Amino acid sequence: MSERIIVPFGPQHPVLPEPIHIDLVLEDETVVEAIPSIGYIHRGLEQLVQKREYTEYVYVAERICGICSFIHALCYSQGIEHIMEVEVPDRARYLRTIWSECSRLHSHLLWLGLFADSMGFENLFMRSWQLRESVLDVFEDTTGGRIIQGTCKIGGVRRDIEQEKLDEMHRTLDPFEEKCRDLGDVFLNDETVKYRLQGLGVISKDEAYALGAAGPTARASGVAMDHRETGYAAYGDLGFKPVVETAGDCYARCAVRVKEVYASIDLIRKAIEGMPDGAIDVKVKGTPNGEFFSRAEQPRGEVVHYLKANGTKHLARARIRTPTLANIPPLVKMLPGAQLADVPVVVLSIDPCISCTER
Amino acid sequence: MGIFQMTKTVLRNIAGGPATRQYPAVPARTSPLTRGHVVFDPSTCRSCNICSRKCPCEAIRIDKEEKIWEIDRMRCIACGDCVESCPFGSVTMEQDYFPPVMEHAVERYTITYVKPEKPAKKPVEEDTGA
Amino acid sequence: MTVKEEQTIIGVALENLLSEVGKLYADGYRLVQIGCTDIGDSYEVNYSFDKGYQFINLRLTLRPETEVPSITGTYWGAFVYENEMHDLFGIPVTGINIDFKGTFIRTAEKYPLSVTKRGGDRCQNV
Amino acid sequence: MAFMKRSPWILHYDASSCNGCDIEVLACLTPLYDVERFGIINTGNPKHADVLLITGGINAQNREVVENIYEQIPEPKVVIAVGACAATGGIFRECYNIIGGIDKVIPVDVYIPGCAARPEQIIDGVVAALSILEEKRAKMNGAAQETEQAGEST
Repeated sequence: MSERIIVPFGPQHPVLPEPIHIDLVLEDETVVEAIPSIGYIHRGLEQLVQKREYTEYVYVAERICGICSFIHALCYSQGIEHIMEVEVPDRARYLRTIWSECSRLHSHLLWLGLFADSMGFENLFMRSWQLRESVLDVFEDTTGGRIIQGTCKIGGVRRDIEQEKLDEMHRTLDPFEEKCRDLGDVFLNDETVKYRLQGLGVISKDEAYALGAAGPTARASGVAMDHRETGYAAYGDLGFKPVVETAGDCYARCAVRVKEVYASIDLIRKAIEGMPDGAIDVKVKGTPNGEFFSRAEQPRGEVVHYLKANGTKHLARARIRTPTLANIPPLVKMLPGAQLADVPVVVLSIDPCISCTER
Repeated sequence: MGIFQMTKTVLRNIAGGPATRQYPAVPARTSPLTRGHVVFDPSTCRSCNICSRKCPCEAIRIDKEEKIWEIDRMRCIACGDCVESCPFGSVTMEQDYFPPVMEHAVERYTITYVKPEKPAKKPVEEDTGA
Repeated sequence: MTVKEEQTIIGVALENLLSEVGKLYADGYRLVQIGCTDIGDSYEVNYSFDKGYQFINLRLTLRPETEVPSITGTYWGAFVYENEMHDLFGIPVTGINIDFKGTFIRTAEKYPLSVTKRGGDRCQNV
Repeated sequence: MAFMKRSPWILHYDASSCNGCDIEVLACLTPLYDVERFGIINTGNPKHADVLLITGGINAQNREVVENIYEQIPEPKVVIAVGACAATGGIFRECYNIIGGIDKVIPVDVYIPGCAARPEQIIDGVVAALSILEEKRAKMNGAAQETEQAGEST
C-alpha cells in the first residue's frame, strides 16, 4: 500500500509564466486528486467599470489579458454596440476580424512554444516564438502596439490599414504559412512529441460538454463549438468551419491549435481579399441602457462579457467570464491518473491564462 | 519517419543568418504608427483640460491657475487618446520609447498661453464644451 | 448590429432553481457561467446556459445573506463560479462539491462586491 | 577573478500584471531579442538570482510572496519594475485589490515605463540595472575591506 502525499505545484514554478497553485495528491508518482487555487493576480477589474466611463473601459478590457487583448476589447465593444444599437461599418468588421485572427495566431504560436517548453523541446519553443514575432511586427505596423493594440473602440476601429499594407500582408502570408506548416509538422508528426502527448489527460466528449469546457479544450474532445460560427464581426461572410479533433488527449488539444493556426491564416487571407471600402467607425452618441451577454471566441475559448448599463456613462456591472475559468473543472478531471512529471504538460494543455481568469 | 521532422527547420537555421535583432547596435524596430511616448508642446496648449479628462489612467494633470501641465510617465499607457482628442495639436505621439528611469518623477511643463482679456466669456470654457 | 443573437432571460424562484437547472441539463444545455449583479439592496444571480449557440439565462433575485443551493450536483464544473460568488459577493452557497470556504479568490477586504459593504470611491494611490 | 565580467541572473515574477509585460519579458529570451548574448540568464530560483524583474502591481495575496522572494535573493540585488502597473499600479490603480506599485513593498532601483513595456525597453532597463548592481557590489566590497582593515589595525 503506497502512501499519499500532497505536492504543492506553483505559484512560482519555472514552467508557468503565471502564478497558479495546484495541490496535487499523489499516490507514488500518480496524481489522485488535484485541487487548484487561484487569486494571486486578482485585481478586481469588474468593479473598475463603475469608475471608468464606458468608452474608456475599452482600454481596461484590453488589459484583462495581454495575450488575447484585442478580442476582449472586441467582445466588450460588441456588447455595448448591441445595447446602443449601433451598426458598425463593414470595413471595421473586416479589420476587427483580421486583428482578431492575428491575435489568435500570436496566441497559438505563443502557446505552442510554451507547450514545447513544458515537454522539454527547447528548440521548438524558440522556433515558435521566432515565428510569433512576425505576427507582432504586423501588429506594430498596423496598430502601433505590439501586444496591447488599442485599436478597437465602440462604434468601429481607431485605425485603418492602408491598401498597400494589406497587399503586403497578403504577400507575406504564403511564406508565413509555409513556415507554420513546417513547425506544425513537428508538433503533429514527430515521434517524440506523439509519444509524450498521446493518451495523456484524456477527457471524453460528454464529460467535456457537461463540465462546460470551452475552446480548443472542448473541440479536442469532439465538441464542435466555436463561437465564430455565429458570424460576429465578419466571420459570417468568410465561411468559417471549426477545427475538431476527437481523441480528447493532450495531443488532440495540440493538434486543434496547430490546425487553427492554418485556419486563421486562411481567414486573414479571405478577409484581406474581401475587404470592403468605406468608413471605419461611426460616431456613438448618448449612453447605453440595457443589458447583454456579449460572447466572442478567444484563442482559449468562449469569452462572455455580461454588460449591464443604466443609462449613465458608467456601466452598472460588467461580469467577465473568461475561457480559462471554464476550463478549470476539466483540468481538475484531467489530472488524476497522470504522472507527476506530466502535470506541467497537462496543465499547459488547457492553455491557462491566469490573468484572464482572475481579472 | 517521425523522428526527423525537425531536421528541415534545423538545417534551415544552420544555413540562414542569425535571427536576432542586434538591438543596442541597431535601433529598435518602429513603424510610423508606433505609440512610443507622448510629447507636449507648452506653447500651443490652451489648458482646455480635454486630455486630462480623456486619459483613462489619470496620468495627465492640468492646473489652470498655476498654468501647469503634468504627466506621470509611469502611469501613461500610451493609448493615444489625449493625442486624438487635443483640439490644438499640443500633444503628439513620438515613435521612440521613453527610457527606463531610476527615480519616479512627474514631468512638469509651464503653459505659456496667455488667456486673452476679451471677449468676456472665458475661451477655456468654450473649448471644454466643444 | 454586429451581434445577431436572441437571449432569453427567465426569472426563477429560489426553490425552483435546482429543478429548472435539472431540466436544462436533461435538454442538453451546457453551463456557460454564473454571475452576480448588485442591484441596489439585493443581488441578481444569472445562471447562463447554451445549446447550439442558443442562450438561456435563469435569473434569481436574492436578498443578501440568503443561502443558495449549489448546482454542482447537476453541473460538476459549477464550483468555480459558486466559489467566486461566495468570495466576491459573500453569498453563502450550500453543498458545493469542492468548497474552498473563501480561499478561492483572496482579496484584501472580504466580499469586495457585496451590497452590504459598499466601499467608497477611494483611490489608494493618489 | 576581478577581470572577469559577471553574468547577471534574472528572476522573473508576475505580481498581478495582465500578461502583456510577462510575455515581453519572455520574448526577450527568444531568438529575436536574445538577452543571453549579454550573459543574462533567466532562472527560477531566487537564491541564484541577482536581478528581480517584477511585472504588475502588488495585490493583497502576492504581497508576501514578493517580500519573500526579495528576502531570498542574496545581496547585492537590484529590483526592476517592468511596466506602468509595476511602477504605479497603472490603469489598475483604482482596483480594490491593488495596493499599488512594487515600491510600496520593496525598494525599486529601475522603473521601466510603458504598457506593455517593449523588449527593447526591458533590455535597456536590465542594462541600466547592471551598472547599479556593479555599484552596489563595489560598495559592498569596499565596506567589507574597510571592516577587514579596521579589524587588522585594532
